[in-house]
Amino acid sequence: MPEQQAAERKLTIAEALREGIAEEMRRDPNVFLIGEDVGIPGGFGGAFGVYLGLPEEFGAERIIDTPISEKAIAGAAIGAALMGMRPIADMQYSDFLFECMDELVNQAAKMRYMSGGKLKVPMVMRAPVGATNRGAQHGQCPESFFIHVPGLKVVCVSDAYHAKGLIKSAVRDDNPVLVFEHKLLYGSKGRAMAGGIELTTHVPREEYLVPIGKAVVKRPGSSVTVVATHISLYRALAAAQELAAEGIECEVIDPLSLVPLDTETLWASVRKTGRLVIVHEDTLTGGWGAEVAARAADECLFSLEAPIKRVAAHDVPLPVAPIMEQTVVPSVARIKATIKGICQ
Amino acid sequence: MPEQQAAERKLTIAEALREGIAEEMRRDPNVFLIGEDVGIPGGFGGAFGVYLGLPEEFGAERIIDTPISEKAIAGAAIGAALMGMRPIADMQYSDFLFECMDELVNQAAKMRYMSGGKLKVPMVMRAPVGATNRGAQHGQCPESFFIHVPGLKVVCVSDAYHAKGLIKSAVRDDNPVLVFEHKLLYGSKGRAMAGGIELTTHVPREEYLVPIGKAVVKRPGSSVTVVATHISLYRALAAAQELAAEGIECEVIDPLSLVPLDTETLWASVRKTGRLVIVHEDTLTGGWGAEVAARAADECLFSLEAPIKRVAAHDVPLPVAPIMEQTVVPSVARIKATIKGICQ
Amino acid sequence: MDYFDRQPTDKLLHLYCQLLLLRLFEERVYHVFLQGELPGTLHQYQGQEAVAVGVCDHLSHTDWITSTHRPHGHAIAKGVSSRAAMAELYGKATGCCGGKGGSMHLGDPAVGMLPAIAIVGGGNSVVIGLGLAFKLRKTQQAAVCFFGDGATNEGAFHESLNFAAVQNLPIVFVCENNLYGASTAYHKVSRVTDVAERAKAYGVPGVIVDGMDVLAVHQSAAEALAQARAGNGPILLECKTYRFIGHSRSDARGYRSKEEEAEWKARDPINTLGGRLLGSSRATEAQLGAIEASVVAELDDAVEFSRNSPDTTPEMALEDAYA
Amino acid sequence: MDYFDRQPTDKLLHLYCQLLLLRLFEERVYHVFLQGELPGTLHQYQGQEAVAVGVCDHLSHTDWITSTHRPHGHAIAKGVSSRAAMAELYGKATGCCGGKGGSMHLGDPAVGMLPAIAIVGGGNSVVIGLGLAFKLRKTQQAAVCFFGDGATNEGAFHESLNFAAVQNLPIVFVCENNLYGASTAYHKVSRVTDVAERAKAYGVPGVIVDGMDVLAVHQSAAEALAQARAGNGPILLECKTYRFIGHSRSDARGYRSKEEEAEWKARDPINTLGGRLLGSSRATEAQLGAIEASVVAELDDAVEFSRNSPDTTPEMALEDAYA
Ligand SMILES: Cc1ncc(C[n+]2csc(CCOP(=O)(O)OP(=O)(O)O)c2C)c(N)n1
Ligand SMILES: Cc1ncc(C[n+]2csc(CCOP(=O)(O)OP(=O)(O)O)c2C)c(N)n1
Ligand SMILES: [Mg+2]
Ligand SMILES: [Mg+2]
Repeated sequence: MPEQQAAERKLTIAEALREGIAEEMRRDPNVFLIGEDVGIPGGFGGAFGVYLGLPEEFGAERIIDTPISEKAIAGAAIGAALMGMRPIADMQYSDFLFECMDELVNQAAKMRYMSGGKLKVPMVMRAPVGATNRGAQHGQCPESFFIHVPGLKVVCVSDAYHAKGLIKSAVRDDNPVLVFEHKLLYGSKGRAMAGGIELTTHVPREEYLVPIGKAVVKRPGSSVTVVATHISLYRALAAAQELAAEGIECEVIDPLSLVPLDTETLWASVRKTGRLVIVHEDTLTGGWGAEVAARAADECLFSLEAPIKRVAAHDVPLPVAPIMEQTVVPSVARIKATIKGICQ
Repeated sequence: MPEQQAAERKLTIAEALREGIAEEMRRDPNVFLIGEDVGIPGGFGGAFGVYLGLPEEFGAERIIDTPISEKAIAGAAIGAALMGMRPIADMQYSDFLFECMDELVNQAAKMRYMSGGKLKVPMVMRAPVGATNRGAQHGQCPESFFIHVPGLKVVCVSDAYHAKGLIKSAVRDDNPVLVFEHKLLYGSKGRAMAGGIELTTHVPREEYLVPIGKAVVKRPGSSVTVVATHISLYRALAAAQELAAEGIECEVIDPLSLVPLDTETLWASVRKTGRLVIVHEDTLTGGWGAEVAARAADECLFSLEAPIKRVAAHDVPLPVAPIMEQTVVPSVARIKATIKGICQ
Repeated sequence: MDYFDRQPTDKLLHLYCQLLLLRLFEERVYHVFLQGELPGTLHQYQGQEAVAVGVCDHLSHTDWITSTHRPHGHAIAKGVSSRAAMAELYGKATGCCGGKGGSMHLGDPAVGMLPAIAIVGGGNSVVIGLGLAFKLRKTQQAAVCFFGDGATNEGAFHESLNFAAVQNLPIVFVCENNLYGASTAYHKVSRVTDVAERAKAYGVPGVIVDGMDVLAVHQSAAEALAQARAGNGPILLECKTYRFIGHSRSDARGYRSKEEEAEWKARDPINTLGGRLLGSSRATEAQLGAIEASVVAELDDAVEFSRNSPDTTPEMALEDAYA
Repeated sequence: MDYFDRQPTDKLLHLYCQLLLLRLFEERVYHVFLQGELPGTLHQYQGQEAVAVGVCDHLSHTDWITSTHRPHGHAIAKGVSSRAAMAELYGKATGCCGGKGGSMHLGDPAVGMLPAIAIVGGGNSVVIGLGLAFKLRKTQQAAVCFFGDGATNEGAFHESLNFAAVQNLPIVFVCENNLYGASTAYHKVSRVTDVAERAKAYGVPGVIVDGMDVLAVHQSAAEALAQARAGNGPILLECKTYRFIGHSRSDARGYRSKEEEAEWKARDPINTLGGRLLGSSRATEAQLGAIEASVVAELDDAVEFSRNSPDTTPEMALEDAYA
């Protein structure tokens, strides 16, 4: 009805992130942005336009454009965080995180521990993921590498409401937090490329935070628990929709954060459904789905009535040709078939 | 008896690797060594002396000393391999692999695929792992990061016989192979530091290869399957020894290679024992044990009579103080307690 | 008698033809991209043709090059057929990378070009291995690393040039300084204006070249390659150039002025060479027109070939991760 | 009147005392290490004391330094107490890092020193963030990055110095060129002999300093820090120095000649300053002897303190991964 319509305030993930970052920068002078092409006048506002408008408000001092030097970007963020600043570092594509892996794994994640707890590293690293026909070096979902690094937190955002609440929580977190966002969900590319997914959600005007470490049940169901992130979440929901017609009720959960992982919410669902499927666009072997499956096989093995299934990108680099790319990443059809396979 | 004694030829892992590398360098002029401090006259023969004597035989042209430039070391190996050479690259400590992560993940692993199968990258990267009271940046076991990289093979050596056969197979493999070796098992530091493990095994004079992708059963047993690598393998064997006295028969398996993983051997054992414990010194969350557990929970769930357990380094960076370090890495006691926990 | 005058006419016409081929290839690609025939995105080469053409004219198929996210020009100049290159952009199985590489990974081992590396600085890391292999095998092969001004701020640029220097590798590092890395002007990310200045830090010669003049590039590249092949180690050529188009297909270029663009476009390498050919009566309008016609025909054929080429199959996607 | 003459006597005696403290600390550490009292390994500082002492004398606890795998000297010079440093080497809970860092990660935020970073070049990456924070907050703080000649071949050296330059950060990059990176002589891994030469690539001043003369270091550091604090951006100080001992505790030093070692030992920074103090009658044998006695007493106390300190507990190992 019209009233509700009026109350509704639909934003894309890009807009929600921008708003969340702006709010935190207004709130805390220690927050600043640093990365490549983030603030250049007449430029892009970051590789996906998330920062458009921010330089005008905050100036070049707090929106820092860097050389193409990922080690320097990470090092600058780590060092500034150690001094009590709250940097938000930007990687244009998450594929480039490998260029500052030492800084993230050996420095950011370990500095506090090596100091005997005397220091902290309150930094955020934003990194876009996802296959968009750009090939092997511009489409990876490398979040699983980082769940293997004690000292780091790993967040995956999949809609505008949670994106804003999570980026704000990440900025306020006293640990290094990597925030992974899927390129097809920003909303900048439009629904078509995202396969018709509705890319905006209601974002309240009022300030709010979304806690890091709490999962959300996106669709309740009794037959099988499906854990998915990013665009795979929407494909899982689409599969769930179709399967409902066949009498299979999927409980679809968005973990929102991989480290820490909300096993309480996950296992409650698995104990109810007796079945678990994990879906991610990151590759299969050694992907975060393995960790979820391993913990389920330890912590709720006897609730399982079927093998734990993982639907992930196949273990190959990403090809450019759409036909091949669609084969590699999890599709609605593959998710659906896998779920049916364990629900007969 | 004396004859057998005579036939016996005990080598340490360091000696076995040296012999295997020397044999391959004699056999194939395309094989060369590259790394930091590997061939300097009067130097160390590599961080752990593995190359001592090789420069005298092969000369500075084939034992290439580099600047402290891990990206250059990896890049040089990748490029040379693309031209048909068979480089053996050396990382002094596996902790430094993060300095050439882009070259390994985005170049070495993907170059063949990006070329549509026209190229191959036959290179070896040797990397010592393991906690030895050197702290957070000189004791990691990062092998799990690399099982998550399609295009790479990952080998873990735990005794001289397999070390020699595997390094030779790695050199002849047409793919990039990472070979992880545990510092306490080289034999150079002596048994004491390795906790009294016998560090030499018989290595035949005759040429032989050990296939990459085939696991070995180190101790047969019927109660529980224990999969372990490196020094954790020996700790698992010690635990098995003690548990035998209590009537628990552990089948201890050394996978030897993590990619490819010999699930045939593993599942045959799990189907027999109904129980699975994975032990590694790499940290728990996102470690390779998760992948083994996840695949077991998919491929032989209904054979499992107990939760799948992982005994791994706790999810913290490595501390220097021995008391703390021993707490973090898997101990015989922790392995034993975990196994007992699921065998009652 | 200057370098132009010393060149035989057929050489000059060949260079002109190559420049035109690179330019019209990119224009055709952009055209079909806008028609929605190509997947992904594009980083194009218009304006920088003199660099790829001037350098690659000295290379045989046994010499190797590495390229970047902006590889179309390098690929064509190195000898990748316009059919194989175009089909790759179409994501067809007949493409030079079987549809797996696409625009950012264009390349073909058959002509001595690695799949282009789209990680800025990535080619700098890998190229030293090519040079090392040539050195160890004592061949006369040389390797050329093409990279941009932006890449000079990556650690890979530093480690690679230093390694090549201490190992005396037969590598020519060709920096295409087009003034910008994406939207970022080089002067904002480096206190030194000339990339060539940085070569001194490695005891390597750094040469500044007019990257809009194919003959200037041709001459400098000849000398640099001779040095490299002679075993004197690497050389850094800094080619001052400019991309006439946006960084990638969606770039409004608000970070640079129309005046600046006009100045550089006035130095279009194709017009420059064409003008000299006509001015010196080395060629007639008719000859140049005939060259253009042949190039257009080649591109018509390349597009037709690509459109009619078989698509890739799902099975193909799962091949080639391992040898 | 030269720099030595211009210094008040108490300043000179303080520097002498510091040099001696660093030297005797390392000798004591080596002694107890050989007795099996310390876990892990050691990378020691004997011979290079003039660098840490000459630089750190200008720094307050609000100025920050980053260090390397060879941090003992930097830590003591920056003001980490010999008790806290020694206890850390013993792996005791009372150590400056609670027993978690150990020799390669010695440091203490309380005195403005990050845990040392044992990844070669790692400090170079992180230090720019310290300088950036100081710049953004408009304080007068400065950051100093200590690193070795070997680190100058890491990508981090390049990205960091360039970033600091374009951002005008208040950082002094102090390269301790002790001729070797582990067993590798610098001339084998760089065509340029002086690291300072590399500063030019970033438009940064590169200054060569006699790293065996604490007053030479003291003077150059004063000027460099003044420049940095004044907002003129980073400076690279190359201190030519030498480690009198092996790279790590198990190094027979077969890669360098006894003659070379003798030459450098003849330039021992402690003897040099001691000699000038006596020669200029600024101090008597008795005074210097008293200083040595006080240092020895401090170290006796540090060892006693460490031996008697409580061990760490298993529980502690699981703390501090996250805030
Ligand atoms: C390691 C890395 N960082 C960032 C990017 C994103 N990116 C792609 S091209 C580009 C600009 C490159 O500038 P330059 O090297 O001058 O080449 P040009 O585009 O001008 O040809 C950037 C930042 C990347 N591909 N790789
Ligand atoms: C990234 C990295 N590569 C290699 C090493 C192993 N390593 C430790 S110290 C050292 C030599 C360092 O030489 P230099 O920078 O000159 O410092 P110095 O030891 O002379 O003080 C090496 C190679 C390391 N710790 N980190
Ligand atoms: Mg450029
Ligand atoms: Mg040194």
